[in-house]
Amino acid sequence: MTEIKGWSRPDMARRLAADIPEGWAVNLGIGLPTLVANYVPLDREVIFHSENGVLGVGPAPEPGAEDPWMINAGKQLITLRPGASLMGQADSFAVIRGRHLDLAVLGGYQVAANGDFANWSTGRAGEAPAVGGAMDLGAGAKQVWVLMEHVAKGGVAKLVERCSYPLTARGSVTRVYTDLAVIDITASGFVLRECAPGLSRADVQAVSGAPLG
Amino acid sequence: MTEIKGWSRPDMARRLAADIPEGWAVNLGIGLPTLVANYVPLDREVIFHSENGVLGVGPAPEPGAEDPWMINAGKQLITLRPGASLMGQADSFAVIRGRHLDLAVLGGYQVAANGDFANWSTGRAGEAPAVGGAMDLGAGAKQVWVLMEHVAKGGVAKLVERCSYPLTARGSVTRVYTDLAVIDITASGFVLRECAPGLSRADVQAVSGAPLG
Amino acid sequence: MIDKFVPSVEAALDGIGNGATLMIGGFGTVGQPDCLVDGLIARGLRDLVVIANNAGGDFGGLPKLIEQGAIAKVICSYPRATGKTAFDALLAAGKIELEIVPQGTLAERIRAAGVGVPAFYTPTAAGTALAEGKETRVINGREAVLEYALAADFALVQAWEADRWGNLTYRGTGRNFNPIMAAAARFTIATAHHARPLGALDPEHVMTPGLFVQRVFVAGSAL
Amino acid sequence: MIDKFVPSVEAALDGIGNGATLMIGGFGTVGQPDCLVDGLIARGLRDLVVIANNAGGDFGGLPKLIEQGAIAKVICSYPRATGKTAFDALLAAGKIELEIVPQGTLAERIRAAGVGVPAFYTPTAAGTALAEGKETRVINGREAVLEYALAADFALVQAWEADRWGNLTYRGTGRNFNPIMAAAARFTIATAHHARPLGALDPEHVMTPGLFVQRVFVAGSAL
Repeated sequence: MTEIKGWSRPDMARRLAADIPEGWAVNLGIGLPTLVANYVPLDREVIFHSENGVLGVGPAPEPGAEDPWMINAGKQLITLRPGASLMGQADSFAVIRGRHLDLAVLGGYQVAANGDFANWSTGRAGEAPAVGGAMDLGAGAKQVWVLMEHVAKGGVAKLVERCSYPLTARGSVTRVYTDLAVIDITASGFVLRECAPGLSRADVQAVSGAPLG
Repeated sequence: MTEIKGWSRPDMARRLAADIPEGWAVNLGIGLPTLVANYVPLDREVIFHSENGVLGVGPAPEPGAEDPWMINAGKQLITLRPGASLMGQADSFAVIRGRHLDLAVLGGYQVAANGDFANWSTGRAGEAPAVGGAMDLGAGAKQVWVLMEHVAKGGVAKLVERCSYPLTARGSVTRVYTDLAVIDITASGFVLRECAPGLSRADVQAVSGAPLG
Repeated sequence: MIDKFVPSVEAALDGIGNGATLMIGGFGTVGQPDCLVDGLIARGLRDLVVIANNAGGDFGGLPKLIEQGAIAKVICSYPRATGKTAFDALLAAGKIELEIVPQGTLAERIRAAGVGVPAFYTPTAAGTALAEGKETRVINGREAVLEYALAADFALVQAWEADRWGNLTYRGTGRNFNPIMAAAARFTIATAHHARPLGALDPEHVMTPGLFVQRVFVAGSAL
Repeated sequence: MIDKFVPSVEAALDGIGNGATLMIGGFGTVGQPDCLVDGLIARGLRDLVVIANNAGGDFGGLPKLIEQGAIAKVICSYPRATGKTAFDALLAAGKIELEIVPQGTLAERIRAAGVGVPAFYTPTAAGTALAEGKETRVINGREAVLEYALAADFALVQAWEADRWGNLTYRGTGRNFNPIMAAAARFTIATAHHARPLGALDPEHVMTPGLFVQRVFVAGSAL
């Protein structure tokens, strides 16, 4: 298999960010999804939610202006933007579980053609499983977009017919953004919407574990 | 039957108020129970709860100092005492239903020897039933004391073996204060603790619908 | 730019049609969205289902809406009022349906809809007429009644302050049902006494995040 | 006079014994009752059940309590931490029990205990390994899992301000699990950064009413 090269991690986040309309309330998962906020300009008003109790997360604080009481779910220091509100855990998860979020952007180990996804446990023994808010976001957000590398280390496909890892939620994912492509999940399975520059449909299909319509 | 005369309504409220220890959180029902607050001195710190969202109800406002935004569950204007807090309905009923109230003082149509009580509906057709927070208080407060006239109009007993009116809650009432007596409810039924001045056990028993131990 | 302010009651209520299920905030005279209810009366609607704590009372526009025949069903905890009301007459004539719910169960069912809990158990009303026909289960030795989430097409709520994102604060005992109704309805319309610039409300003290609010009309009352 | 202030951590923790179920507030480094957890370590307890969002993390005293062997069982959503922790080793050796609960379900189960809801349904985790063996029911076409209220003997919470009635405020993202834990435990012990005279806290902005709090120790941190 020839090594194929697509979007960088910042480019992946930028590509996804471009699709978030003004006015949406969006939760960004820990890790790569958190980068998405960097590519949504402040004048496009998107309300970022952090499940530890923030609606309206702003940019990272300037050096010297950090407030140790203000962190996001990834334990990073944050600022609030004008219009922000703070709340406790029950209310913060009410936002998620009450279907008030327009979008959750989550990382993934596997995404299946039926919209199932797995991102919380490899199922390996001896490793403490850690779910955090992933299952709440998976079941609660109006839409779930997964942002992940297209292929796992060792060349194993992450877009699959059915997940083999323990599920996070069933049938929730509507779109996947990878380093190689943008793929919708429809009633008939994966549908390839866009390839990274220089890649063909065949290139992307070759490293996917299920047909791309 | 000779007319017997016991405590006045203010005296009933005063008698009950004497038994509320400092530090208790207490909900006073609409009507006669509301009078109880008048007989708890402010320096005995009792935290009065009103189910529309107040902990720490203070005395009625002085004329000219009324705040139309501050009412109790009986829709009367109130003040807050220092230490008070305001909350919405879900949180206010969390106080009740989560068993955080030491006491609810409620009016009653009937109280039964097994602690059942009825205070929300006469069951008569053509009258809209209105439960308000009575069932929540009946099921949720750590103790329920009923404050009511001993005998209904027409001489019908209100202390009964089993309630004939639709129940508010089962087995909740631990004490009854009437114009004639103070009566505990124990595992073996009503137990007379005190008679109004000038009345004998026989006087009170004669107008009760169940044995007073 | 997100801007949920609308210039009139008419614009605020746009889209509410016959047969809609509406939540109306307030307890007694406090925290009721009076101008919005008055606007509803002007729309001349039919077959509404109304979820509110009170129904028959002599405060606010709800009794007028009932009198008008706009309401097919009321879900409330306390429909009784001093004196005979239009509600009593319609109820006696079988022209309005009443679902009576204990106030705390009403609050918790409304909250449940807003937080994605489809059903829950409560000891309140167990063994009473209001639990008749309902599923029950003994949990930790105590009988509890299964109650379902109560959602609505629209919520009409009254706030003290609002900003253009729809963040709200309430005043005094005016909070009551308003925050849980705002979260429980698919479309929430708020009236507020004061408009504030974005960022003026303390993030610690926002009581309803704008996410739960779709439109805000600033009534500009004197209070 | 109601006065819930106590002069020391020792006095605050008095009565917590072996085998107690404890809730510990906090998310990440924020809103953790550090001085109370340190006090627990000094007590040298055994067989504790701890309910907290995190377990293995490298912040606060909880990992030290785990290392000490004081804890028989952890109920949490996120025990994983960077690097190998004492928790991982004890778990692998079968010396500590882990109940993993989705964070929102954890929050809602804790809230449920405080508000008198013995059990509720949630779509979260339906069809996943975390719902295995749990009762489910389809409500409005969606599978939901039955979850039970999660109570505790004691809650240790961290507040920003407190008065002698035990009324509390929180700061920033330090609110997190603290208010729901305060309500869910049979006995709640708070540490606060600032003592305020009774009446100094705005009744609109009290976040935990004193009713839910039994003792307050003012840590007097610099922050």
